[in-house]
Parts: sequence; structure tokens; C-alpha cells
Amino acid sequence: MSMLLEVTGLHASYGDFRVLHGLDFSVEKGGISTLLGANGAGKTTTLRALCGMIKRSGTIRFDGNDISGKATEDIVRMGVAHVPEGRGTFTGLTTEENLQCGAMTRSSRAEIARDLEQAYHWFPRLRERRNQQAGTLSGGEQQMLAIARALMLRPRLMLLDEPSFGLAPLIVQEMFSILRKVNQEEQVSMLIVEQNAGVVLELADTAYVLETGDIVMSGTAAEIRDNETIRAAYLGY
Amino acid sequence: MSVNTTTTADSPASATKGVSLPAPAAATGNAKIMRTAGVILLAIGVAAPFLSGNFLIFQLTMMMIYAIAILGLNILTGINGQFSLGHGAFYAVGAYTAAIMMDQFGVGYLWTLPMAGIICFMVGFLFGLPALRLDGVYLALATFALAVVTPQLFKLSPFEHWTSGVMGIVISKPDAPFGLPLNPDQWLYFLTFAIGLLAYVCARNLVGSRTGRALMAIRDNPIAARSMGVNTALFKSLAFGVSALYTGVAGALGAIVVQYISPDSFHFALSVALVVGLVVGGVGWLPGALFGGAFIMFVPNIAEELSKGLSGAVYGVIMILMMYAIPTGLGGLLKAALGALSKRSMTR
Amino acid sequence: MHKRRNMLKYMGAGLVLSAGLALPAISHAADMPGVTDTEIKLGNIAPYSGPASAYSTIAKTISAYFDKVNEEGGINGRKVNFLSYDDGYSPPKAVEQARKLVESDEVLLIFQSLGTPSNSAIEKYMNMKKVPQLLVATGATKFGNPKEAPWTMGWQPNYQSEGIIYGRWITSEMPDAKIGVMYQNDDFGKDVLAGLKAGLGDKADSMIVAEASYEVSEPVVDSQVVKLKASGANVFINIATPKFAAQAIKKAHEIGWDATQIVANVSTSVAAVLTPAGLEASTGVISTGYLKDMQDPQWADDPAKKDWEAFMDKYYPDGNKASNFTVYGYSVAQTMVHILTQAGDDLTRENVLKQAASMKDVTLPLFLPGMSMNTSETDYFPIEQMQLMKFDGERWVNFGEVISGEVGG
Amino acid sequence: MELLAQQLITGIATGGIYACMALAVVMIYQAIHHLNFAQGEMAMFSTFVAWQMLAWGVPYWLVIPLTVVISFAGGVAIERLVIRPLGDAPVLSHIVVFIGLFAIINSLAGFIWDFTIKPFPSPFGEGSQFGGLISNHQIGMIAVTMTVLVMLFLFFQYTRVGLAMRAAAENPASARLVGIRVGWMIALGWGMAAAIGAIAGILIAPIVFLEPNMMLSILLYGFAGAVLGGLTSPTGAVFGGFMVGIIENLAGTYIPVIGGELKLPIALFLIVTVLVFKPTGLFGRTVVQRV
Repeated sequence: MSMLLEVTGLHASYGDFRVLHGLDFSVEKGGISTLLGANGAGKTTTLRALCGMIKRSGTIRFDGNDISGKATEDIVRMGVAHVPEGRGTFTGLTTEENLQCGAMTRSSRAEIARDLEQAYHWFPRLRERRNQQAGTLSGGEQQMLAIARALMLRPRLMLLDEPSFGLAPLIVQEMFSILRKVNQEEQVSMLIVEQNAGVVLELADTAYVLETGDIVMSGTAAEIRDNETIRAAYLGY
Repeated sequence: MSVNTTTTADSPASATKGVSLPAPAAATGNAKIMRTAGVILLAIGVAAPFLSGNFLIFQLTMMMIYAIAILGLNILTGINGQFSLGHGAFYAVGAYTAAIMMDQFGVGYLWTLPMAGIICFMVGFLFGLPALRLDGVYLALATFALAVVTPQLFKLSPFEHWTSGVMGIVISKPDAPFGLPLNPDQWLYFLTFAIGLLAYVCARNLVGSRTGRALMAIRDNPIAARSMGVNTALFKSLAFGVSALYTGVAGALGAIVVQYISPDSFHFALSVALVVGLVVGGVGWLPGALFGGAFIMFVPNIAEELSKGLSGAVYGVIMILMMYAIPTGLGGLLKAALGALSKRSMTR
Repeated sequence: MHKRRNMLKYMGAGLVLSAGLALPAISHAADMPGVTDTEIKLGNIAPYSGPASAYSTIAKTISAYFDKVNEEGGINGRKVNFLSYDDGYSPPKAVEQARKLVESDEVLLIFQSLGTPSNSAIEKYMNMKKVPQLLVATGATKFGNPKEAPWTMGWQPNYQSEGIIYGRWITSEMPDAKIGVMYQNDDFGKDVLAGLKAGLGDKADSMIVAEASYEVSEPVVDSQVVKLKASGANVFINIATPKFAAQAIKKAHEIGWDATQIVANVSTSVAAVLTPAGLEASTGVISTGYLKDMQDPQWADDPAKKDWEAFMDKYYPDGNKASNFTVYGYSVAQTMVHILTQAGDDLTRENVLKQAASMKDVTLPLFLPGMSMNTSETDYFPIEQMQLMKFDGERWVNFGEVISGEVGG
Repeated sequence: MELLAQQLITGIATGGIYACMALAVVMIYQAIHHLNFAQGEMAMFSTFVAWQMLAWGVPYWLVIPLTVVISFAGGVAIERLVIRPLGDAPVLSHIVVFIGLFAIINSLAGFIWDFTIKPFPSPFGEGSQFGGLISNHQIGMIAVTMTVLVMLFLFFQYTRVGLAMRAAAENPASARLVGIRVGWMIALGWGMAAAIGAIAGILIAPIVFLEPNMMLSILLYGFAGAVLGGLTSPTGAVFGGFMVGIIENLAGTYIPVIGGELKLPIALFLIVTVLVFKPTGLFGRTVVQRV
């Protein structure tokens, strides 16, 4: 089984305050892993640490290369797309400009144009809003824009931070079905951080449960999903 | 642009910002260090005029005057989070208030100080009202405009009768009262020293008071402050007023000590110097004002010693190097040092 | 009156105290501070930084001139130690530097401190300390008042008498003139304007049809020139410092305003004013002068110019020969040397002041022919003569008599 | 009526100077969200560089592109060498560094070229229009300003680098997440601001004459114009610059007694008033954000 992302002993801190205390987890090539846990467990921090947005230590292997010392831009350029908490929309740019930004690291204009069409194919609502200031989009539209923008990178790994946050259940369903299609058709691996464990466990292969900066449980999504104790103790559903 | 203020040991806000406060034992240790430093400083301050020549006394007096002005700016910027590039204007208003009262109405110099304070408070408060609507760079420009415009107002022909226009006003230096055995330089030194001390104590009390907490709440999170029922408009204008009061008193003292004022005394470079002093001393750290005052008083002289033709360049280089070495000012450096110290004492 | 008494009281107290507390102000060489057997210490304050830093050229020239004097053996065997400090054109800083020079460096005197505000700021202090403040670099009329400030003396022709000369000339030559005045809104502009009005006498109100002031903080003065032309004036009096004077001359030419133009003496440099403004635009401009313009071809073969050039080449090679500040600095330094030479070995402050106040027909190589300096205990204006001159497109041509201004006569 | 027309035209001519500078101000604001107090001095220094090359006999048509290139490199160098080491120091520390830069550049220029005013030749030759109210140079200057404005618009709207710069300025964290090298975008912003400043300096110098303090007050007017128009909009900045020139001239001419003495204060007062009612300036865009 070959791993696309292998993390061992990941530590991270904000100033003097340690947030992560040595995490080990991985994402298979073509697979989907999820990090579950309550608010403040360190999920977002984990994604930020992976991307080099905060100071971290430990080994992070992406496709065999250690990226733990690399700058965010360089990690992104290797094919890691991060859909951040709060979606990271460029609110002052139009929808289409946001998507163009997603393809900033690529050079072939023809391919970019093709991918833009593909993005609109997946998210038709965005096509309608293509010349609108992105800040005026609804929450669901902005989340779709964030995912579509990440796809414009042609990523090999997508890091998604609470994609369902603040969205209506119907939209969440729609979005996760698109994510499944992306995963299957484009072979994009994913690491999804979620509080909404019920939905994400349907999608993921592997799941890790995080509590105050430590992984307290891991296993296949099915195992976690079917374990009453875990559900009651950590996932609250 | 939001003004990033460094929180310091003085402000309770540091606790909410996730900076770990030193343990109580260490805190008293720090307080002890600070108190000892304060007492030593005080002793030096009292002894200085008897140990040095009149010229140095004059320089030290000017340094303290700038420190009082910077203290005022610190209340606005450090405590309330509003920005001003135009405090030289309030300094000028204070100076002119004092000079006109003494020159035109023969008022005793001591009485001009509270009057300068009151007038500057009003001017500051009124200026603070429109400034409420402005943020960041816009406020910076509005205050900068104030600094540029004020000297021009003082030479307006309709006011020339009081201001003497471009010729300026010459003032007499007061003698020491009650037959104190002090020469005028020494006496003004002690007067400034006492007023500076008073100003500092008042500022400290202000910071510790409910008003002070409200001001800091506005700085750290204006929306939350408003939702907690703080009248942000009133408090922000008030901060402008109090800040202008301090700077105005400093201006009045400056006029008396220098014995002369003219529109050229208050070029906008003065406002810029005050900001430099504020940042070098440490934004939000009240004692930093003294170091800021020392910086803007003495460093240009050092620069001039190094190179006359390039004194401006040398001063600029020193400024930039300071910002590399201590980006959060002396206050930030001291805080970090004390933090490290208390951490070590904790592990012990 | 009341104030004066206070001042006296203070002075008494100050003396007693400084003696009592053993401050080091009066110690060695009590009667000749700043002077040893080998050295004379002179102080100076100039704006090396800040908005007026252009003027620092004067102090640099003076410093270079004293290098020359020292190399040639000094003054009566003593070398001049010229201490020049920066005040950035800020009065509070000027006070600080003056006190440093007097109390810490213990100079014999301060000379050529620059600018009306800075000199106003230190005047009281200097007189209280009885330290000469000689040949100050400003033409403000107030620095020539031996009754109120016996230790303060000017040098250059004062601004008011310059204005008076223009006023007189207009009343006699152009009695029907309609005058538009542009002036810098500071002591210089207002002083010349006041002199002009005095010179015009009771016709001032009717003859001056428009006034427009400008601030040094303004980038351009186009608006003022356009406004003055619109007033219908046929005489344009341009009381401005070099940059603005040049702009105004250029603008007046561009808008085709064919008024008789008068430009203030501070802005007569061919290289720094008239050439930037355009020589064609400058043709016919009238002003007054007392120093030779070294860029003016009529002095090409003048031996005094050769001396000056040799001095510049040897002692101030970085200096800009096109700047008439160097001519000014050279001449004022020569005046100082003259005074100190006259004082001989009696270099007390009192005697130096006395020598400064007793110049009789002293002339300098770079003075226009016929000019001289005269002072007395009641006349603290060394240079009071000026001559009208007109620019012919290439050089200044003097015309009329050498005129004497009467202020403080 | 004639005077009104004259003052309007003069105001536009003078406003062209401010517009030119305001454009440079907005350029750097877009990149770093600060007002750079050293900007005027940088422009002045660039102009001296151009003057020096002319004095050495380099032909005019070569001097301008050379100066622009040198200034661009200088701007990038200042960002890399002086600003970058500051990292994420507080805003006020940045401002002190700008003040320091201001002092250094001003002092250095005075040291190298001294303070005597120097005429600077106009690329558009002598001569004037409208009875001398506006010189050919000023018309040329306005045309160049407009051209630069259009080019900037095209650059930001239609090139990938322009888009990347906008993205980096608006949300640096997100920009990094799409692989934009934000640090270099900021350096690029400095370079472009310096280059535009150089053009502004070369255009302004023939009017106000070249000397180290020539930008001291123009920068303030440039700020005023930029803020009036809205710091987020180059078009607004140019418009604001012209407005400041016109307001100032009309106030100086028509407000009795104190008008002439208070040209600048009146203009600034009006601007602050505008800001009070429209805090982002006339053309400023408020970014709408739905939560």
C-alpha cells in the first residue's frame, strides 16, 4: 500500500503554546482520510502545520519527499491544495478571478481554460456568478468556489478544513457527492477535517480521532463509524 | 490597516491574547525589579540637576517635556489603539496658549499650564469627533494634515495681534519661587520633573481604572466593546482629548523652557519625532515615553557628531536599526526579558 | 518695562547662583572665554537638515574659509576653531545648540546663526549671557537694535530697507504703476512688503492693486501669478526665495504678463534663479545687489573672482560655484576675520563687540564697487547700501546710485 | 468669469502634479497597505539619477527607460534589504522605518547633489497653451499620467501577475495557499511604485525644479489626492489629485482675506470632510462580505 502523505511525530505550537503533541497519520494514494474531533482539538492546526503556515517539527513525507521544512508556496506547488477554514475567498476579486488564482502555478493557458470549464461543469452555480464579486456569494457558493479553486491547481492531495461548516444539510450532501466524484474521477487524495463526523465517515476510508493535540483513536472509517463508544465519547452523534 | 499595538505587562489585555502571564511569585519578582528601577530612576532624577551643568539640565528638561508629550500620544495609540501623526499640533496649541497668556495678559506661568491642558483637551476632544469616522491610514492622513496646517493657522493675519505672526513670541524664564536656592534652569527642571511624575501617575491610574479598561477594550475588540455597552464614540473622543491634554501641557512647558515660540517651532517634523519616540519607547508601555523622549532628544545629536553632512542619513540608519533590534520598542524588549527571567525563576 | 526689571533680577540671581553652586561656566580664562594663545573658538548654528538645508552651504563655505585662514597662519597667530551645529531650522533646537556652544564649548561668540526664527529664539539668551551674536544670517530688521539687544548684530542689508528702495524707485520712475505683489508668508516676505509700503508712502494703498502670499510648503505658485495678472497690475514685485522666484518669473512669462518685474535680492542668482526660470523670461527683471554674482560674465576677469575661485577649488571643491551662498559665506567670513583682526590680542567679548560696532568704510573684494560697511554703537546694520540693477538677458547691469536704506540709520 | 476659467485651468495643471504622485501612492498602497512616507524621496532620488545621467550626456530618450529600470530595481532592493527583515513587526515600526528611509534618502541626495535648485529639461519642450495657463509640459504630463493609469488598469485586470498581486494584497494567507509567492509580489509592488514614482519625479521636476526637498509637500498633496479619490482605486487617485489642485486654487482665489493664506488648510479641511461622510474616499470600494 503506497502512501501519498505520511506524517510522523508532528508537533506544532502558537508562540509558547503547544497545540500538537506528536501526531502520526497518513493518506493513501487515491484515498480519503479524515481527522475528527471537537472544537479546539487541533484539527485546523494540523492542516496549517502540514502546509507550513505555522512553525512545526516532525516528519512530513509527501510522495516520498520530506516537506516539513518547505515554505507554503513550495508545498502548494508540489500539488497540495488547501481549502482553508473560512474558505479563504479573495472577496474583492470576481468568481472567475478567484478560479484563475487557483491556477496561478500552472502555465498552459489551454489547460487552464479546459479546467475552468470543468470547474463550471461541477459547480454550475459558479458559472452564473462568474463576474460577480466573490464576497457577495452565499456561504455555500463560497465553499464551492473554494473547492473549485483548489481543483484548479490540479492537486494530488486536497486538504479540506470543515467543508460543511455553516451550510444547509442539502448543500452539504451535494458537496460531498461532488468530492466523491472528484476523488474517483481525478484520483485526488484528500485529508478532510470535520466536526460533522456522520457525513464525512460515509466518504472517507481512514479516520483519526483527535483530542487536545493527540490522536486518541484511528482505524478505517467503517470501524470508527460502527463503534458506539467512540461515537458517544468523541463524535457526539 | 489596523494599528497593531503591542500589549504589555501593564495591560490586562495580554491575558486574553493568549500570552501566558508569569506565575504570581514571578510577577511580584518583576514588580520588585520594576519598583527598584523606578526608585533608582527617581533618585537619579532628583540628583541630576545638582551634578550637571545648566546646559545638560536644559537638555534633560526638554527630554522630559518630550516624554510627557509622548506619554499623551501613548494614551491615544498604545491604550486606545487610535493613531496620530499630528500630535505636534496639540503641542503647538499648548505652547501658544501659554505664550499668549503670559505675553498678552501677563498671567503667571504656572497658571498657563492647566489652561493649556484644558484648551488642548477641548481641541483634542473636538478633533476626536470627526476622527471617529476615520480608521488607519485615513486617520493618519487627517492627523498629519492637522500637523501641517496648525503652524499656518498661527501665522494668520487676523490672529497676528495675539500670536505676533511669523515673528513669534519671546517669553521670560521664571525664577524659582519661595526663595529656593535654585537657578531658573534647575527650577524648571524640577517643575517639569514633578509634572512629569504627576502625569505618569495619572496615566497609570487611568490605565487601571474602568475608563482605562474601556479604552483598551475598544483597542482590542471594538465590536465586542460596543456590545458590552461601552460608548465607543465617547471614549474614543475622550482618549483624543486626554492625549491632547498631556501633549498640550508639554507644549506649554516647552514654550516656557525654550523662552520662544514661532510657527516654525512646530514644523510637522515635531509630530513625526513624537511618533518615533513613541515607537522606540514601546507602544502601550507608559515608562517607555521617557526613553522615547531621550531618543528624540539625544540621538540626533549623536548622529550629528558622527557626520554633519549626512546627519539625517545617520539618524535614519539608527532609527531603522532600532526597529530591527527591538521592533516592539524598548517596552517590548523589556517585557520579553522579564518574561524570560520569570520563566527561569519558575523552573527553579 | 516691568519685564525688563524681571530680567535684570533674574540675571543677578543667575550670576549669584552659578557662582554659589560652582557651576563650571566661569573658570579658566575668565575674561577671554573661547580664546587661548593658539586658538579662537567661534560658534555657528545652521540648518544642515530639514526644510532649509539649502542654506547649510553658507556655513560650509565659512568653515572652508577658516581652513584657509588657519593654513595661512590664523588671525594674529591664533587658529580659528569653527564649531557649527545643526538646528534643522527649528527654534527649540537652535536654543539647545546655542546653549551647547556657550555653556559647554565655551565659544567666544556665535556668528552667522541662520534664520529669523532661530535667531529670535536665541537672541534673549545671548544678550543675557552677554555673548556676541554677530553678523546673523537674516535680514530681519529686528536684528539691529543696540538699545534692546546690544549683543546682537546683523550683516546683510535688512529686508525692510530693500523694500523701501523699491518703493522709492517706483514712486519716482513709475508714478502711475499698478503693483501686484507676491510674497512669501514669513518674516522675509512680510518685512520686504512692509518696506515697500513705507517706500511708497501714502500712495501705497492706491498703487498696490493685489497681494498674494504663498507658503513654502506649496509646490507651485502658478495660481498666485495668474491671480496677480488678472488684477491688471503692470508692476510685478516678486518677494520670493529662489525656487519660487524662478517659478514665478517663468509663469509670468508663459502667461504673457509684460509687467515690470522686481525680484528680491535673495533671488538674484543667475545660475540658481534666472537660468532655471529661463533667460528670456528673466530679461528686464530689476533687483538690488550688494555682492558680485560670480556667474555674471562681467566679473570674468576680476582678480577678486580669481581669488574666490582659487579658494573654492582648494578648500571647498565639493561646493557648488553656481550657488551665490558661497559668495555670501566667503564675504561674511572675511567680515568676521576683519573684526577679529581689529580686536588684536584683546579678545574679550566686550572688545570684539566693540570692534564689530566700529567698522568704518570697510569694503570686501566681492562687494559691488562702491559698497562698504559702517557700524557704530547706535548703528547695527553693517551693510545698508544697495544698488539697483537690471538683468539684460546675460548679466546684471547696475544703474542709478548706490542707495542707502535708512532703517535704524 | 475669466479669472475662474484661468484658475480652473491652472488648478488642473497643478492637479496633474498631484495626480501623478497620487498614482504612485496608490500603487504602493495596493501592494503593502501602508502609506510609504519615503515615497516622495524615492521619486526625488530617481529624478536626480536621471539628471545625473543627462549631465553625463546620456541622450534623453535613453535616460527615461534607464531611470525607470534603475528605480524599479531600487524599489525591489529596498523591499528585500530594508523592509523584509522587519518581518511581521507592528505597523508603527514599519512607519518608523519609512521615516528613517525618508531621512536617509533626503540627506544622501543633499550630500551628493547639494541643495541648489536645478532646472530639469522637459521631454515635451517649451511653449504653452490657453494663453500660457498650461504649458506643453503640463499637458504632456497629464497625458503620461493618464497613459500610466490605463496601463496599470490593463496590467492589473488582464495579466496573471497583476491578478497575483491583487490576490496577494487582498489576502496574503490565501494567496500563499494557491502558490503565489507573496513576498515577491510585495517586492514587485515596491519596484513598480518606485518606477511610477520615478516617472512622476521626472514629470514634476521641470515644473518645481529639482532639489532634495522638492517632494516634501508634493507627497502630502499626493496623499491627499489618493485618499480623496480612494486608496483602492488608481482612477480615484488621479481624479482626487486633480480635485485637490482645483479646490486649492479656487479657495485661494475666491475666499476673501484668509483664502490665500489658507490654500492648503482649506483643501485639507474639505478632504477630511469628504472622508467623514465617505470614509473610503470618493471612488473607494468597500468590499462586501456576506457572512
